[in-house]
Amino acid sequence: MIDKFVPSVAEALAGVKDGATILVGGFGAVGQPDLLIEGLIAQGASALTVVANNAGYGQVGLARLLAAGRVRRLVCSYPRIPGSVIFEELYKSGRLELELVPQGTLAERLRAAGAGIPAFFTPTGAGTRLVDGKETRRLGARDCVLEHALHGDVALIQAWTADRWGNLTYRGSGRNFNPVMAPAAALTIAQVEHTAQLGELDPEVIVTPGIYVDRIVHHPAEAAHA
Amino acid sequence: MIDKFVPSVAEALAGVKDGATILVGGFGAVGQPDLLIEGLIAQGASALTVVANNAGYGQVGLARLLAAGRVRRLVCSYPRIPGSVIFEELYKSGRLELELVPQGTLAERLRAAGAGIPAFFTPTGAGTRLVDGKETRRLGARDCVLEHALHGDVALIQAWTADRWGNLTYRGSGRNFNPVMAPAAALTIAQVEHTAQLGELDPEVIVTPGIYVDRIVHHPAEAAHA
Amino acid sequence: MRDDILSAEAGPCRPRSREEMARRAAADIADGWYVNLGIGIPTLIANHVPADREVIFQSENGLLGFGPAPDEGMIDPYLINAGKQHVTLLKGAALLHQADSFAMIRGRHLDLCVLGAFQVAANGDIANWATSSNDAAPAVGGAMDLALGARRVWVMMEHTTREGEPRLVESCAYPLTALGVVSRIYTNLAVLDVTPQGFRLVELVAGLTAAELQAVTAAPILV
Amino acid sequence: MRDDILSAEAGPCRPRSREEMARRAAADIADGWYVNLGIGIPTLIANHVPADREVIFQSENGLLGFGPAPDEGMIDPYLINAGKQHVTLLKGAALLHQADSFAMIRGRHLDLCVLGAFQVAANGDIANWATSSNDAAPAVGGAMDLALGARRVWVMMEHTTREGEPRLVESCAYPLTALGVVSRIYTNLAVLDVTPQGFRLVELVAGLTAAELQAVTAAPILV
Repeated sequence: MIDKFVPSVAEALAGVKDGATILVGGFGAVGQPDLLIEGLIAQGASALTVVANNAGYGQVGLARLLAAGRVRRLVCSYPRIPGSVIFEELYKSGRLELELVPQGTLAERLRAAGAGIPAFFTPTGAGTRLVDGKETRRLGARDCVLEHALHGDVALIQAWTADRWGNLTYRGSGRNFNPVMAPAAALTIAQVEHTAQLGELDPEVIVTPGIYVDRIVHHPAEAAHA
Repeated sequence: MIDKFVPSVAEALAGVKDGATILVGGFGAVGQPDLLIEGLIAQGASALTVVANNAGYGQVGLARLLAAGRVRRLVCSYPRIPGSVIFEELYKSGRLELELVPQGTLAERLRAAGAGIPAFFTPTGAGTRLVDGKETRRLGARDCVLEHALHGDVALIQAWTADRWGNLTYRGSGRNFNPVMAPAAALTIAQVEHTAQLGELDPEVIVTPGIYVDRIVHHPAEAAHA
Repeated sequence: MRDDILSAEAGPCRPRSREEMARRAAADIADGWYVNLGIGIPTLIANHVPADREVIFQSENGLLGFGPAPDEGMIDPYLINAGKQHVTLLKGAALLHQADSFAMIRGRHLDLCVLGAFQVAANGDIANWATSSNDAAPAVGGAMDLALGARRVWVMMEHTTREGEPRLVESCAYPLTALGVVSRIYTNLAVLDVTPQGFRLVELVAGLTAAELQAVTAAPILV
Repeated sequence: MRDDILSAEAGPCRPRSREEMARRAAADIADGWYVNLGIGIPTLIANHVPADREVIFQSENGLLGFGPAPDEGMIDPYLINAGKQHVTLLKGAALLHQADSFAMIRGRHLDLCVLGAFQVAANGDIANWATSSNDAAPAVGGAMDLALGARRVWVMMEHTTREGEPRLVESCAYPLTALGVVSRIYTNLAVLDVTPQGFRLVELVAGLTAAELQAVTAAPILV
């Protein structure tokens, strides 16, 4: 029988290796897998590459993972937000390598990884310094840049409801990178607010089919705020 | 005020030009915009390029459009199905040009058109005669083929429910190519079984946002079977 | 020189406030358009759409058809826009993940994107994501996708920097966001089109002459 | 030559029926696998999955987790599989459009795809979509995506053509579907693996010797 729920955060994060590439869902404070990031800090893996839209703020979540010195390299579209002091300090002092990627290209590179598309041309960024050194080609009326799929070893995502097959729904703007990252990693771990019995989720409304999810931790908001 | 419903099939098809590329949704008999195909036959445009998974069967729908001599070129993954006599006859007598495309590549080329991706590499078809003459490149461990976005002038699609903004839901396996073609054409026309008031469709369950839909014809199944 | 431009009232120059700039830009948005408003000043435009027009706003983090900020106590913590502000959903709204949202943006489906900018060049180049080529801690977000993807790109910005340096220039000195994409600019002093011949004046604020505008603009303005 | 293969019972050769081939293949499918069954004989496998295993079947037209054919009178005309047969949805099923469905296939998320074939070569090449290079009215469907995309590709087919020509060959004469992808073959006469050294015998049907199998196979079989 398929049952992807695991009883603890520690079991969810088991086996993450030093040097791994970790995809982390979320946009702003919405849809961030905070519990799993804490679990990753406790798990201890280091020399990580982290792929995320933002780089965290204050002293929690991604910022705390950065502060703990676990991240060697960040692939990110918008690391500098109000409160991203830890990122800024690490970056300016040269202790963190940064690959800055336009948000749409970041999303499309992740989507390509999950979809078995090794590379694609996009007009985004052509002629700007963000694509220095990349292959460029005129396609139609526009210069385009060749971008490559961005695979993760592990994806940490957050969702609203899960069943034991790993089917996921989201809430509001909580989708953001989560459904895009789930298919892009070899091991996808989800933290969810709610659980459903198999068959309770309408097949028409499942956003992430269970095939893309390996482990689930049930983490209701009440517990999060405790 | 936005209201994409049109009162007649004739108004829905108005303006389709000779030589246009028409994307036609559906897989097998499910999700086919039969009413709109009939409307296209009546509208009269000819020398069309039709992009569809199948080529119709019997004497209805796409088969009737083919039989009427309106189609110059077919881009298709699986034209030869039981009953596809009209296609086979036209193809064998050289009166119909065929571009055979693997189903996943067809879907991805349409998706690319809607997503502003002019070209992508895919492993599908590499080393087979279907990709003769196409650019090939070794990416990772695999030979890959460069495929280009497939744009339509017009998309004819079928959906389950629509509101006046053009938001669409589908039913069962009726999604197939419909949500992929809607963003890939300059003009997208939908026939739908049901209508909903604005706000009745849950934002979480809309599959095709209205931005991709230009005209809608309400066509309940009862009428279809009359 | 056109009459309607010459006819600007005499009197002291009255630069537009941000709200006035937003109202002026909003007046040019047609019924039924799908619009993305960049972070910063452009977001003010949403408050000024004429009541008889239905305009659908997209936010690149995955909202199509979002509405105004919620009343106190009605906040859904799961509903934020790209600027991380709490918003509501209008009837007819749809939700998207990032790959679908940027497919919508890059795929030329938005009728309009209004962006803030540091500089706009006479050829339509825009620089709006980094202020120097050695930016200590850069961030780009969706700016490049929006600038390239929307059918029309308008810029809304102050006509000069705080130090009085022109923001409308022959060639951008700051790192580019996208090349040749801007078609219209709304500043506190004027509305200008970007044409194949360069900047062209559409409208001056009251009390300003075309010559005065040219004096704070670093590229020729066709009048 | 291994003992377990030599120990095939004596007696007349009893080729497997299609249902028996399907049962034999189903026995090798593990609990929790995501599986696509190609049109034709492979679809029979779904009826033979051992009751203690939960196997999730994908259909490339956009179903994940479909179930058996509906009872008469319970048909939903909107639910068909890739073979255009009416199916049901299991609890836990999810629906997909074609781009998402083939992203799942091409993205190497399926544990297994079982395909029919005209020929399989000793290097794992498969030919299953056209019988000659001048096919009068060709059709390919999802065959190429499935053959390349699944983590494992098994083939289920008769060991020879109706005319007795071998289907397991040194090199495919028919147009290729994909190169070097097949790892296991279930025929009416045997189960074979495709290894770097070529075909390797896993199992013979009762009453058949390895020499007899080799006689109807156009490439060496390692035993």
